[in-house]
Amino acid sequence: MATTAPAIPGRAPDERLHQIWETKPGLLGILGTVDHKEIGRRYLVTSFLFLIAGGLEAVVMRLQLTRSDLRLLQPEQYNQLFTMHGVTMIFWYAAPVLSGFSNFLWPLLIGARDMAFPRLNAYSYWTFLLSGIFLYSSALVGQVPDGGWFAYVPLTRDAFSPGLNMDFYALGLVFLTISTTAGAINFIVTLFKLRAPGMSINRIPLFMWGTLTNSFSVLFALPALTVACVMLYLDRGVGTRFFDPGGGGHPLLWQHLFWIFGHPWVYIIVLPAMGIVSHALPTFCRRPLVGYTTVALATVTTGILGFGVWVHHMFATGLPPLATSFFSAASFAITIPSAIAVFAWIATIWTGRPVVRTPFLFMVGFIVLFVIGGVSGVATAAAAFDQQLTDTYFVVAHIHYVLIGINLFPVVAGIYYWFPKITGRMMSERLGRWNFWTMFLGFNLGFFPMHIAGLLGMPRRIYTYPAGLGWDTVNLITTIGSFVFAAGVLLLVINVIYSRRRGLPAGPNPWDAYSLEWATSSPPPPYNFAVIPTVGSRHPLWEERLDEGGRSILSEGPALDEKGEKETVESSPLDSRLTDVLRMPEDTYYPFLHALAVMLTFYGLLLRSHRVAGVGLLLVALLTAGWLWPARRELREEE
Amino acid sequence: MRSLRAAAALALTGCGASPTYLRGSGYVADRLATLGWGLLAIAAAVVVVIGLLVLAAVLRRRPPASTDRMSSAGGLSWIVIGGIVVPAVILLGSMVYSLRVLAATDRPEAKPALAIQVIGHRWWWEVRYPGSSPQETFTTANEIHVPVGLPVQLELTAADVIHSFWIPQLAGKTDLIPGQRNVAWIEADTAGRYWGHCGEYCGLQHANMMMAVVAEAPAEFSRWLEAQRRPAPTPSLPAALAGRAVFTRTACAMCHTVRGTEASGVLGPDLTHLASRRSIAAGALTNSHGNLAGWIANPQALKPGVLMPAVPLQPDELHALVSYLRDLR
Amino acid sequence: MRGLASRRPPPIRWIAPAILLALLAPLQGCGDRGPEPAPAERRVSTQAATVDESRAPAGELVDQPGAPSPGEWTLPGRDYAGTRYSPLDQITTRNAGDLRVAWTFSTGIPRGHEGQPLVVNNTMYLVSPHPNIVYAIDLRNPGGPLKWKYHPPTDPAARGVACCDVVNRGASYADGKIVFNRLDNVTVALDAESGKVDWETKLGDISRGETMTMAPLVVDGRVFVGNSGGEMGVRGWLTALDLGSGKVLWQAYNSGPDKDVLIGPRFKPYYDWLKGEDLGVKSWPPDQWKRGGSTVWGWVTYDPELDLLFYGTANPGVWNPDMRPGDNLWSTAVFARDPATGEAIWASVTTPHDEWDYDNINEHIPVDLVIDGKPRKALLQFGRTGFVYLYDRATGQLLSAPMYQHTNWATGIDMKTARPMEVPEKKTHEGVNVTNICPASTGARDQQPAAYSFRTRLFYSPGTNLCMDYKAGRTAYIAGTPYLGAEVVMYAGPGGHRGEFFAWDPVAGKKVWAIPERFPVWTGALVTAGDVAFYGTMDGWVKAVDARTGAVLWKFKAGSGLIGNFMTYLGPDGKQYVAVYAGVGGWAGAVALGLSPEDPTGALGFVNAMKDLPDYTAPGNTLYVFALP
Amino acid sequence: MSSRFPERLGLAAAVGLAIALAGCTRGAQGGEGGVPGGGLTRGEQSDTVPGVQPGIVPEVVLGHVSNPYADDAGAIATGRQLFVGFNCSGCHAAYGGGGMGPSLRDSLWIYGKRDAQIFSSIAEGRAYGMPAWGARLPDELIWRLVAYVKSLGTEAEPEKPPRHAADKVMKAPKPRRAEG
Repeated sequence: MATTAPAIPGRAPDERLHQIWETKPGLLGILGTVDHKEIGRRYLVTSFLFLIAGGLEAVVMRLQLTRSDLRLLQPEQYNQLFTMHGVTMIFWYAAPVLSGFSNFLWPLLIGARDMAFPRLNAYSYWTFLLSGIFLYSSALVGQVPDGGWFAYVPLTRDAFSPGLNMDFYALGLVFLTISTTAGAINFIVTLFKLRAPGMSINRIPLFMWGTLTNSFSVLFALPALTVACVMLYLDRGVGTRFFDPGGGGHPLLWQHLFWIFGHPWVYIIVLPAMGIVSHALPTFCRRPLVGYTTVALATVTTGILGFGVWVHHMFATGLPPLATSFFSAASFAITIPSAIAVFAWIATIWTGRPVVRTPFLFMVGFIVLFVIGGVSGVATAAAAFDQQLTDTYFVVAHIHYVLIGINLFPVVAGIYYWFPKITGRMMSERLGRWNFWTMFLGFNLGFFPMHIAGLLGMPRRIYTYPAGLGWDTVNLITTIGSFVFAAGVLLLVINVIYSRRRGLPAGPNPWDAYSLEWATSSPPPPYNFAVIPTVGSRHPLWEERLDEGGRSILSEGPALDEKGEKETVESSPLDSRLTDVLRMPEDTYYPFLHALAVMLTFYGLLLRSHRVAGVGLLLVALLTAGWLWPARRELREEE
Repeated sequence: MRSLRAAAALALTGCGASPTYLRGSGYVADRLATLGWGLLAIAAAVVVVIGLLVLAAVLRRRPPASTDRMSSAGGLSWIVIGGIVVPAVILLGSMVYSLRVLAATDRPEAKPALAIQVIGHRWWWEVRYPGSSPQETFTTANEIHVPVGLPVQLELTAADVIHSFWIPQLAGKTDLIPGQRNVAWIEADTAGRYWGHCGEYCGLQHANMMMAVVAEAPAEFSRWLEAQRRPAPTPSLPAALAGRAVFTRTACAMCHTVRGTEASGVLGPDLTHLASRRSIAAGALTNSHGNLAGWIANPQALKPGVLMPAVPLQPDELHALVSYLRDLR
Repeated sequence: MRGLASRRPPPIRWIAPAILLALLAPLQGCGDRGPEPAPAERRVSTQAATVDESRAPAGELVDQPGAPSPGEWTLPGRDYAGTRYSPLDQITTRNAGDLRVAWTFSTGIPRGHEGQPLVVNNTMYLVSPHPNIVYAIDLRNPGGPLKWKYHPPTDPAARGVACCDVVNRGASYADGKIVFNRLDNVTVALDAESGKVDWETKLGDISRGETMTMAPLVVDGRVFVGNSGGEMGVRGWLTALDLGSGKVLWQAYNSGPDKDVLIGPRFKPYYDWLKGEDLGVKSWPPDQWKRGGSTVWGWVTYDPELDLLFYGTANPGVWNPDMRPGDNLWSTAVFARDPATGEAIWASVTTPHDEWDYDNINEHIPVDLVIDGKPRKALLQFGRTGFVYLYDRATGQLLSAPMYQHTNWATGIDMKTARPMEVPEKKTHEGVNVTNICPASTGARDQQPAAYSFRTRLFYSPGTNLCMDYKAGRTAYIAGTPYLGAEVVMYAGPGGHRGEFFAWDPVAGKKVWAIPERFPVWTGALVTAGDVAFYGTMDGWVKAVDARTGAVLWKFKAGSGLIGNFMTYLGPDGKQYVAVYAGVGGWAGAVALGLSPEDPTGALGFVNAMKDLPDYTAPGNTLYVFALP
Repeated sequence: MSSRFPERLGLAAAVGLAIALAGCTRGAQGGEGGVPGGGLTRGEQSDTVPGVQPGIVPEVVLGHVSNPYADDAGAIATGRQLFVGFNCSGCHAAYGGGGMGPSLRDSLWIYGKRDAQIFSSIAEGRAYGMPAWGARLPDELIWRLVAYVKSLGTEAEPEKPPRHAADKVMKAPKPRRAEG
C-alpha cells in the first residue's frame, strides 16, 4: 500500500469500514447497490415469489384434475398453466433461490468482503427479475406460453403455436440465461481468487463445492439452450427451417439440443441444495461430515456425468437400440455418486449426536425423498421399462420427488438455518415443526399416488380424463395432498414474516456451528469481517474441540480500511496464499440500466420491431461502454 | 355428458380395469411388466432399508458425551459399502437384465404377419392397411384390428406435430415424428380390445386423442379386412340416401373421404366404414345416434379447440346425415 | 449449377458429364450480329460427323405421307409423321441473312400463343388462344380485309381450369374443313371457304377440370383429339370423330378396365410386365384410376404403311406419389392404335409410378433408319425424362434410350424391361423435400415439337435445362379444382443456360451441335430443303441456323417472347414465306402474365426459374411472316 | 432484512403474478361454437354435378361486415392449413403467388380487397373459374381463409415462402466470339 491516505479522523476502525462499505441511501442504494448480502436477500425473496406463483398454478391444475370430466378450465388455459408451472418452477425458482443463498453466503464463508464482480452480481439479479417480468407480461396480452416446459417442435413452431406465446418462452429463456451465466462466472472467480488466506482448496465448505459444480455445468450447458431457443425464434418468425423436415431440418434436433442442456440443468438445481445439507448437517450432528473428500468428488462426478445421459429423455423417439442401451447404462451409472452422498449423510447422523431442530428435520426428510426420487429415477433409466413409463404420471411423480425433495426441502432447511444470520432473529421452532410435518406429509400424500396413477396408464399433461379408467381415486388423493403441501408452504411464509419482527434475537452463532459465516455478527455488518481472518482448518470455529490440529486467526489480520475505499484480499487459487489487495467498485446504476436496455431489446425482438430492438441494442452498447469506462480515480492513479 | 364419456371409456377398454402396463397381454408388454415389477421391488426394498437406517440413525440412544470433544473418526465404511459396493451390484444387475429385455423386445422373432402404416394427426390416428397389390389398400381411423398371436409391424410417422403410439397392455411407446419413419411392432397374446392414448403432448386436444387395438382370431380378422376393402354400400333407407346427398354437398366432403362417393377430403378421418367402429371422435364418444348428432352439431362443446368446424345444418338434414353415417357398415 | 456455395459438392458420379458439357457450352453459342451473313464459324460437334452433301439433292420431293403440296401446310406437323420438314428451298443458307418481315397480323388476345397457322388454297388460318377466335386471311392481299372470322361462344369459366395458360396448339385442314378444339372441350369443324360451322361435338366437362388444347390430327376422314387436365384429376382419353358428321367413332381411355382402354386380343406389348388383365385398374389404389390423369394434350402422329396411330399419355393425376402406390398404368405411356377401331396394338411406359410429373405427351416421329446395319421402322421421341426413346414402331421394342440433357433422377433405361433405373435419393415422398432433381417437371423438353430433315438425316429440337426441388404433400380431390399435392421450385440446371436448340443424330444417338440459350427454348422447330432450321427464344429472338453446322444465319427481335411453332409456305406470288406467332405465355411464360416472383412455387415452380423473364418481354399477340426481299 | 426494499420488490412481482393468473386467454385456437358477424346471405348453389360448379353466381348482398378473426394469429395459422387442405394452393400456388389463379400477394385486387369482398370472392366464386365454396364451407372457415389471405406478404404471415438462392443464371449465352 504505497500511499496512505489520511485515516478518517476520530472514527474507530469499525465505523470507518462501516462508512466505506455501507450501501448508499436513497434511490442509488435501492437500484445501484452492489452489496452481495442485499442482492442475496433480493434473490431469495423474488425466487420465493416465483415459487408461490408456480404453486398457485399447480393448485389450480390440481382442482381441474380432482375428478374425471371436470370443466373448470378450458384446454388452452390448462396448457398455459402447466407450461407456466413447469417453466416458473424449474427456471425462475429452482436455480435463482440457490443463487440467493450463494450470493449471501460465499463472501462470509471464505472471509471476503464481497463477490469478485459486485456489479456483475447486481446485474445478474436485475436480469433475473426483469426476465421474470418479461415472461409473466405474456399474461397481460393473454398469450401465455402453452407448449410445455420442454416445448417440443413442431408443436411450438409458428404453424401450430401461432401468436406470441412461444416467442415469450424462447426470448424469456435467452434473457434468463444472461443472468445465470453472469452468476456462474462470478461464483467461479470468487471461489478461486477471493478466499481468505489459509483456506486451501480442501478446506472450502461443501456447499461451495456444490455451487462450483453448478456454475461450471451452467457454463457448458446453457449455450445449448440459447442456441435452441434462438433457432426456434428464427424458425417461428424469420422463415428459417432448422426444425422443419420439409426444409432440410429435423424435429429431433430440438430435443437433442434441449436435453443436452436439460439434464445438466436438473443437476445444476440440485447439487447446491445437496451442498447446503452437507454444510449444515454436521452442525446438528455435532461432528464433521463423514468423507469430505469423497462427497466433494462425488458432487463433481455427478456434474460431469450429467452431460452424458441426456438421451434417457428420448427413449421413445425411435433411436436405434445400441444408442439407447449406451445412455441407459450411463443413466444407471450416475446413481452411484448420489448414493455416496446419501450414505455420507447417514453415516454423519449415525456417528454423530443429532440435535433435532427444524433444519435437521427438513434434512432428514430430504434424505428420504432423495432416495425415493432416486430409485424411481433408476426405474426410468431402464430403457425398456421407460418406454412404458415415459410421459405418464410416474415421471411426473419422479420429477416432483427429485425437485421438491432435493431442492425445496434443503432450501427450507437453509432458510431455517441461516435466517438468524440474515436477520439476526431466530425462526419459531414450534411453527417450524408444524411447517415440516405439514410439508412432508402433504408432499407424500400428494405426490406418491402419482406413481400409482402413472402405473395405471395415466398420461401426463392431459387437461381431463374420462371416468371408468380407475384414475379418479388417485387423482382425488393427489389433489388433497397438494393442498396440504400448499398449507405447509404457507406456514413457512408465516414463520418468516412473524420471525422477522418477533423472532428471538440470535447471537453471531446460535447453532454453535463451525464455519466462518458464524464468526461475524448477525446480521453481518456491510464489511462482513472487521479483519480478514486467516483460516487453519475446515472447521475454524470447532478447532479447539476437534483434534484435527490447525489454528485459525479470526481477530487479527489486514483491516484494509486505510484508503477509505472498498478493498478485499486476493489469494492464489489452490492453497490461497495472499497475493494482492483488490479495489472493489462502488454502488452504480449501470447494472440496473443495462438490464433495462436488454429488456427493451427483447421486447423489440418479441414484437419483431427492428426500431425498438435497434434502440435497445444501441443503449446496451452505450451502457456497456459506460459501465467499463475507467473511473477518474484509476486514471489519476496511472499518470 | 359424464355418463357418455364413461361409456366411451368402457367401450374403449372393454373392461372396467385401468389400462395398467403392469399386467401385459402382449409379447412385449409381458416382458416389460416383469422387468417393471422387478425394478419397483428393488426400489421399494432400497427405500425401506435406507428409511429404516435413517430412522435408526436419528433415534438410536448414544452413551452420554463425556466432554464436548468432537471426534471426526468413523463412518467411511458406510460410504464404501452403502454408497459404492451395494448400489454398484444392484445397478449392474438391473442394468444387464433391462438391456437384455430391451434387446429381446426390439424385433419380433417371426416375420410380421402384416405391416400397418399409422399417421398421427392433430388429435386422431389415420391407419393405412397396404394390401398385397395396390388395389387392396384401404384407410381407416382410430381403431386398429390385428390378428391375435401374430406380430404386426407398425410404420409410424406424423402429419403435423410429434405424437406417440402407445397401447399400454401390448407394448411401450414409439413416437410419430414428422419427416421420420419409425418402425415398431405389437403382438397380442389374447383376443380383446386394448385401450391406447397419444403419449406425447400434442396441443389442445392431446387429452382426447385415444385409440383402440382390437385383437381377434385370424379368421375374424380376414373377414374384417374383406369388409373394410369394399367401398361404402349404397344406402338402403331413404333417409340415409338423403343423408348422403347432404354429406357430399356440404362441408363434410371437403374434409372426409367415403370411398365409393365423390367425397375424398383428406383433412379428417376416412369414414367409409364409420359404423363398424365402436367409438367416434378418437375414442371420446361411443358410436351412437345421439352422440353422432351431438358431435356434428357442435364439436367444440366436446373437444374445445378441435379443428372440426360446426356445420350449420337444419334438424332434418342433421338427422338424415346421421342415419347415413350409421349406415356406413 | 444452382448456387454452389449453398450446395454440397456435386457427387462424383456426374462430374465427368458436367465437365464435358462445360467444355461443349463455350464452343457453341449463337453468335452473329444481325442480318449480314455470318462468317464461317467453326462447327463443333462431339465427333467429326461429316454429313455428306450428296445424299439428298435440294428440292427433290421426299415421300411425306399426309403432306399437302410443297407450298401448303394442312396438318400441325405438316405430315402424318409430324416431321415439320418443308421441301421449299428458296431460302437457303446463303440468302437466309436477307430475310425481313413481310407482314404481321394481331390476334387480339395477349396470352400464350402455341401452335402454328395453316395455309391452303392461298388462305392462312389462325386459331387464337381462348376464346379461340379463328381467322382466315386471304394471302393474295394480306393487307386487305379478312376472308372470314369465327368467334366461338366459349365458356369463360374454362380459363379457371386450364392448368398452363389458355393456349391452343393449332388446327388441321381436310376435305375443305378446318378442325380445331375449343378450350371448353368442343371440337369444331368449319367450312374452309365460308367459315360456317359444319359440326361441333362436346367431349368434356369443365366442371370436372377437363379442357382441350391439343391440335387434332385428321387421317382418312377421321379426326383424332385428346383432352387435357392431368393436374385436375381428370381421366384422359383419345377420341376419334367422323370428319363428315363429327359423330364419335370410338373413345379409348388411358386408365381403367381393358374394355375402356380398348385393349383386346390384338394388343401385343413387347414387355411382359405390360401384359395382364385390367392392368389399368390393378396398378392403382381402389378408384384412383378414375382420377388417373394420363390425358392426351400433346401430339398424335400416324404411319400409313403400318396403319398405326402413335401418341403419348400424361402424368398419372395427383403429383403426390404416396397417394397412388402401384405402376399407375397407362400414365406416361406411348400407345400404338388401329385408327379404324381404336384397338391398342402395342404400348410402352416411360416412368411407371411417375414421381416427377414427366408427362410423356411429346410427339413420337415415325422415321425409317438404318440401325446396326439393318433398316428399321423406328419411332423417335425426345422424352421429358431426359432420354431420347427410339422404338421399333411395329413391335414397340425399345431399341435405344440415350440421355440428351443433364439427368440425375435415373441412371438409364433397363433395355430388358424398358423400365427406368431410378436413383433412390431422387424418389419423391410425402412431407420430404427432395432437392436438385434434374430435369425439372417441365422435362428436358416439353410439348414444343422437333423437326426432322430427310436431307441431313438429323433431328432439330428445342430443349430446356432446368432442375427442381419437389416436396409432395397430402391433398383432397375436389372436382373442378387442381389435384396436385406437391410444392415444386425450379431453377436453372448445370451450366446456367436454361434452354438449348440442338441437332441430334438418331443413328449415332448423339448431339451434333447445340446452341445454349438464356431461356428455355419453347418454340417448335422447322427445317426446310434449303437446309435452314428455324427456332425462336422466349425473350423474342427469331433465329435461322444452318441445319448442317448450327451457325446462326439470321436473327430478328420480335415484339414478344416466342412459344409458337414455325411453318413455311409458298405465297400466291411464288415466294417462300416463314410464319410464327409471337405471344409469350404457356407454362414457361406464366410469370410474365402477372404472377408474384417472391413465391417461388408459383405456376408449379416455374416462376422461380423465370423470375427475370419480365425484364425481357411482355405479353403479345402478333403473327410475324418473313420473306426474302 | 435490514433494508425495506424487499417488501416493495415483492409487491411488484406479486402484482405481475396476480395478473398472470387472471390473464385473459383470448383467441383460443379452436374458437367458440357460433361465429360473430356471420349474418350473410348466400346465392343459390347449383347442384347439377356433385362437383364444385365454377362460374358466376348472383352477387351476395353484403353489409359492411368485417372479419371476426381479423388479427387472430390462431385463425390465420388454421387458415394456412385450410388454404393447403382445400386445394386453394393448386390454383394460387403454395404461398399465394399465383398460377392458374391470380396472385394473392400483389397489390392488384380484381374484385376488391375489403374483408367482405374477399369473403364474397370465396363464397360466391368469380367469373374466370374461381369456384363457389359458399355451400361447401361454413362461414367460420371462410373467414379464416380471408384472414390468411390478408396476412400474405405481411409480418403476420405464418410459414413465409422459402427464399431461393439467386441461381447462377446465364446472363448471356456464351458466344463463340465476343458479341456486340
